[in-house]
Amino acid sequence: MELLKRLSASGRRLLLGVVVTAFAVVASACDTNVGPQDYLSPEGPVARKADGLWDLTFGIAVAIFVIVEALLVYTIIRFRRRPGREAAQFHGNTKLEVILTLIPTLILAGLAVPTVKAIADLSDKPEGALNVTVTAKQFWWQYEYPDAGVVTANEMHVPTGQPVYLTLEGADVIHSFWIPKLTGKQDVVPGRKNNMYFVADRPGTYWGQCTEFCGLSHANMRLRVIAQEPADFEQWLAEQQEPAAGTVSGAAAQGQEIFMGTCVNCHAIGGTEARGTTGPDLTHFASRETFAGSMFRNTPDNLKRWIDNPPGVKPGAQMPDYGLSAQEIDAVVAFLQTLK
Amino acid sequence: MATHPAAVSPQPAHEEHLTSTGLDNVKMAMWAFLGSECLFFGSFISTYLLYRNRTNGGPDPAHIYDIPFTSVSSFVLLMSSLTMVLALAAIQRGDERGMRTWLFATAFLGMTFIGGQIYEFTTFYEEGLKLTTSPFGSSFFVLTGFHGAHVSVGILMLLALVGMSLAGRLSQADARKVELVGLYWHFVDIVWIVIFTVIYLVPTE
Amino acid sequence: MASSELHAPREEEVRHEHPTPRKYVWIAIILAIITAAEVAIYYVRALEDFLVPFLIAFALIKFIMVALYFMHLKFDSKLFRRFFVTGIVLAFFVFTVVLLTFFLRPETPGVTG
Amino acid sequence: MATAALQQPRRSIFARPTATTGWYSWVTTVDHKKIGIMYGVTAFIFFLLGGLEALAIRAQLAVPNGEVLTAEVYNQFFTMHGVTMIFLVVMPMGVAFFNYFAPLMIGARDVAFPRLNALSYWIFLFGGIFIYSSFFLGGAPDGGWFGYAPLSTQAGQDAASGLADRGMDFYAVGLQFLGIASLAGAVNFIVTILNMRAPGMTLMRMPVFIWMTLVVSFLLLFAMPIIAVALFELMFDRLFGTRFFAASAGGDPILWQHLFWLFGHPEVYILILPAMGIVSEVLPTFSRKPIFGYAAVVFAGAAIGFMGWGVWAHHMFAAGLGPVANSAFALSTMFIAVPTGVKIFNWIGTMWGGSLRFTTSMMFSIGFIAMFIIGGLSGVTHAIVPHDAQQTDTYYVVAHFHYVLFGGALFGIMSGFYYWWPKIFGHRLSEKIGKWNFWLWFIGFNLTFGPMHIVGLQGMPRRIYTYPDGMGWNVWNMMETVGSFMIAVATLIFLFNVAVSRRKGREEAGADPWDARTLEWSIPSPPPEYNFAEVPVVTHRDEFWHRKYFVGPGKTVEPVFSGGAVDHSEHAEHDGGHHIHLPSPSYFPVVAAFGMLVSAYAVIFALPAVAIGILIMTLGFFGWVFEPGTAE
Ligand code: HEA
Ligand code: HEA
Ligand code: HEC
Ligand code: CUA
Ligand SMILES: [Cu+2]
Repeated sequence: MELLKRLSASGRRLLLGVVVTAFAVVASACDTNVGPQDYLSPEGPVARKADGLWDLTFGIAVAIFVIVEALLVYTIIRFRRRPGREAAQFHGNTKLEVILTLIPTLILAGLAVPTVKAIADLSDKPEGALNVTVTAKQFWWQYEYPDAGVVTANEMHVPTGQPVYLTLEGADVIHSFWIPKLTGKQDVVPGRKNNMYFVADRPGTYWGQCTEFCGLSHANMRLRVIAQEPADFEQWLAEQQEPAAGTVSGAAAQGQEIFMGTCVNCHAIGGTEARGTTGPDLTHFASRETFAGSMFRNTPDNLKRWIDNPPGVKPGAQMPDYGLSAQEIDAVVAFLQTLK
Repeated sequence: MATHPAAVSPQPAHEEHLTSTGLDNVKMAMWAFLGSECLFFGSFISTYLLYRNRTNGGPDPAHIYDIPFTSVSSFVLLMSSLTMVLALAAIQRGDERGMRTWLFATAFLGMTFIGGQIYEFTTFYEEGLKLTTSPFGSSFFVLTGFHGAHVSVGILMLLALVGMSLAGRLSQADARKVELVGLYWHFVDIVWIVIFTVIYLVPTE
Repeated sequence: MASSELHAPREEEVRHEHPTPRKYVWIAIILAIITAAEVAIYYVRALEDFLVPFLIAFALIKFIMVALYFMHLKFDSKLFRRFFVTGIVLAFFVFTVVLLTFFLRPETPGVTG
Repeated sequence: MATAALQQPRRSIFARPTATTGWYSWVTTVDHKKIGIMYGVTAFIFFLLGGLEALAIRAQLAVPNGEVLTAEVYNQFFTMHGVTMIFLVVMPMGVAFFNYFAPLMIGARDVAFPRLNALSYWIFLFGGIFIYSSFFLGGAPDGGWFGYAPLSTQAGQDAASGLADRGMDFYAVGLQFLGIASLAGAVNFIVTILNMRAPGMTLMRMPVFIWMTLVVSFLLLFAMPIIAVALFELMFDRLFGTRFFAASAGGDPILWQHLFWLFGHPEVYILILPAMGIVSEVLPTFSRKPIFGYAAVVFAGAAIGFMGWGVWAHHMFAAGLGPVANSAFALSTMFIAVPTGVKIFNWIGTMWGGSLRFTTSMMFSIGFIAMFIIGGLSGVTHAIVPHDAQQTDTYYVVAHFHYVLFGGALFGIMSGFYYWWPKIFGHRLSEKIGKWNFWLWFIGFNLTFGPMHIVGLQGMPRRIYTYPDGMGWNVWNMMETVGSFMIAVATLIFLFNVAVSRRKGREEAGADPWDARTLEWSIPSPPPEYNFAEVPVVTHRDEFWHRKYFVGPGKTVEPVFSGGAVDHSEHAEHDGGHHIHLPSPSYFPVVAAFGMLVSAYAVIFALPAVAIGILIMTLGFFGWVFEPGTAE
């Protein structure tokens, strides 16, 4: 309190201005702090288009912010009460008011043009796209490559340079598909089909996650897009088209038996009688880096913990705990690891 | 602006005669409420319009509606507006008996309408259209059900008026009360005019 | 609500003569005829193409007649009419837009579209 | 009441209660001032609850992989935080101010329907208690404050679905409840403002705050029925198995979104306009100037109200409505910045050339302008659809709405507290403590919500109970948490101020401590029960100021020496309000509201028991209609 009192009146008001502007500066500087989901550093033309609009809008917003706040700060400093000064009694100034209405109108009209144009551009279906059907379920993603007959989960492989055209279908509740560096969000709505597309410029792993609140593990419904050179992508696709590796032996065989007894109800493994569709397709499970909504790295330990008690490690997970013994779990995991 | 009329009396004991607009408080409230109700029924009607073709394999509008039957009950409700307004005219003349008769007639027509609705609902249920059958079923029953609930509330108010009148508590000076109930009643009728046309008559594909 | 409207109160207070019961009955007869016409054209095959516009027009006429005469909007304060019309127009506007977003939705809504 | 006290009330079952002090008088009161205070106190208690939930949220998110809350509890907390702050704090706070000051500012003795007013309050209170009781009855709502179907309809059937069994039932029924209270209040205020004005108080002489109340009331009038329908459909889906939002049977979840936001966007203006009204009263008083461009401010308020009806789908840009719809809503959304800008500029114009006194109230109002600009501008950036597809459902949006809701609505409300406290309680709040309150609040606020812009742009989604390390979000989240606890301290300081100013200090305020401009300051503080011993006759906008001053030749302000200015203390003694007719207290509002509460529980737990609730309600209304007009 003493400190505040000692600050002169204008000093205090200045402080106000400083705090406020500081945030604008920090906000504009934040581009430099790039995280894996930072959408101010786009890696593809779709995200870049949005980003270009952002730069424009943000620039205008900062300009308006600085001008109006400066005017405010100037006003409160200049017209603070001082002995002998009387308030001027006026009721308005029509001309000024009209001008101050027109200026924002014009600015916004200016902003509207590129916005509408970008909306129109982005709504065209791209030529020569790779089709992928995305189905969102609590709390994981299924990707189907209809032209190749491949189904996988959580990690989407795409070729670089080629547009990827997604058809989004919801199964239970609304989810939203998002890969910040490649494209904005599109909701996945049960009973509807939505579409979106994106292009990845360079190979790499892009992070994303579900952004429509969908229940307990909404936070854990993450995803990865793995962009590969077209040749690598073709190779991956070809591998995925193969059925799962043939016969297994040892612990894995026991695991397979358990699997075919219980897990078949929900999971599919290509080339076997496992055709469940409730859970992710596990045909080439071992080739994935992450699992369960990209929540866990695909390591034996994580897998064991998962199978031991799915809802325990992932709240609300729609896969029950089957009460398998540690030995049985080891066996199942050994089996899963053969699914290259 | 000129001095306000209410300035004459410093103590507005019966403020309804001394309001700023000269309009009756309760009547203004009623009209505001009816404005609000437009959005209420608007929401249900548009829900219905969205869903009328979504039958989920159950009965569809074209086959389940019984137009002659509903036409008759619509007509009954329409005529209840006439009896309502005649009740008001009666009390404004000071004819309490006439008012009671017309009020009762209005309530009776209203009950006939509700009876028809109950019959309609039962028939639909028997024909396989239930609240849970399809979005069409849900939106149909809930829309017409809420309308029916409004009619029922109206009937209660009408009967209450009749009761008050019989107890000697509703004289010519209280005509306003009849007018208010009337406004509500006519509104409910108006809503049915829309429902009858848009829901029953306009064909679906 | 223009202020002038609200501030010419005394004139509003002057009760305009309400219609007579005779007039009410006439209106009811007209309403009944329109209703009959509505149902009739519903069954006339020849008019199929015009059915919807006709129905809407009829309903509108009925609606307006009840509001104007039975609810006395014709004789009552403009303010009341405004409350009511605002509600109707607003409802009509917003729900038309809502329904359009459903019925005019493109096959393949684009990335952000 | 005075009359009643003189005569021995005759006892009948419908006799009206007469107590004017003690708890009973609060339960049966129909005095708009008491009801206003009850609204304010109740809403503030809910603010503490909503704030505690926020603190828990912040504690959980302070560090990655936080372990303070489980996912279940987190989801309940953020949902209840949003529901509380919107429906149980900011809305009723607005109503509290309307209640207390609308009649005073238009020179009326009460609202048009005093008992309806009491009914609104009780329904609101019971509705709040009802929703909060869910914490003890199987879990609070946890589907987010906008309860998107089908997540919100899914519960009760599947434990793994992620929803507590009954939570969203409480949401659907509870909000319905609160909606009825709001609707009744809206009708009441519309009639009060249009019909109960003192002689000469034309519409264009009404204080801006009254205008904003009127606009808000109309918004409520037309918005509440829409959410009512949405909630009915949700409730029926959950309780009776209707198919409104069941995609598997052909229902469309997007319908819920339309209905919700058709209400929801007007709602956000319902939240902000009262604060804008408060600011429009505070600034002229402490600038010693009339408001700049009165007509424009009023018109802008009405324009915001109108335009607010054409923008709802900007909450659904990612839902897949199609490019045409998205473009149209982008445009309408952008242009709503124009009338809002008019207000901002006119407020600055009001201060321009003034002689500004930086009381705590004034500082909160200035803080409002400064912060609202930030929130408003981020709102406009949301309208850029292709980029909103990036922003939506991230903390960038959370930042936007806290800047407008906290930086806007709550700053305005705090300003109103400091401004009108002396009128309500007869003594000021300490200015010294007030400054601490303001600065801590201001800094804490920016520390909490400023970084949310950044973390949002870095891709942090909202409504996540946990996040992994290494996303670049850690620093900002820690800052936010620190900031939120600073706000908590500032809130405690406010409470301390209330306590201290009440006990000691007690700077007697007098009728007009701020040398203010509007009618409520022309009567004693706290105002007598009948408000105005003599109904004022209004000849000017800023009537009270014109009774005190006139603008002399050379544009100087001169005090009025005779006539106009009233000597307030005597004025009250003058006739002691003895033969002023006031509405008598009544217990039927609380009875009717209680009946509704019973039905609400019955709907969820024992459907047939609804009949009991309706019976109580009917008895309440029956008594309401038949009780005598006064206590005699
Ligand atoms: C008090 C409440 C309040 C207010 C006043 C506003 C005001 C505005 N809001 Fe906000 N909004 C919310 C509360 C509010 N909002 C909430 C709660 C949500 C989230 C709901 C949820 O998802 O949970 C939300 C979400 C939200 C979205 C959806 C974001 C998303 O989910 O993706 C959008 C999109 O367009 C939006 C836009 C706007 C705009 C354009 C304004 C405008 O009215 C702002 C206008 C003001 C200014 C622009 C500043 C002053 C003007 C000038 C200084 C003039 C010059 C300016 C220019 C030329 C630009 N808001
Ligand atoms: C007016 C509205 C309002 C207000 C004032 C606030 C205030 C605050 N909000 Fe609020 N918030 C919303 C409206 C509001 N919020 C809404 C609508 C949502 C969206 C919900 C949803 O997604 O569904 C939201 C969501 C939301 C989130 C996002 C949650 C998520 O998406 O996962 C966060 C996260 O930090 C947050 C934080 C805060 C904080 C720290 C405050 C602080 O400012 C709170 C400050 C108050 C206090 C700290 C209280 C002080 C209490 C004490 C001092 C204790 C004393 C106690 C006793 C004596 C009993 N809010
Ligand atoms: C009731 C259906 C069901 C049964 C039975 C079931 N699962 Fe699952 N499983 C799921 C669901 C649903 C998921 C996705 C959970 C999530 O990510 O939230 C899943 C995920 C998995 C995953 C991670 C897949 C990925 O790529 O993300 C593995 C591995 C797995 N299950 C193995 C098993 C094994 C082994 C068994 C048998 C012991 C089994 N499941 C039985 C439903 C089931
Ligand atoms: Cu799926 Cu959130
Ligand atoms: Cu909005």
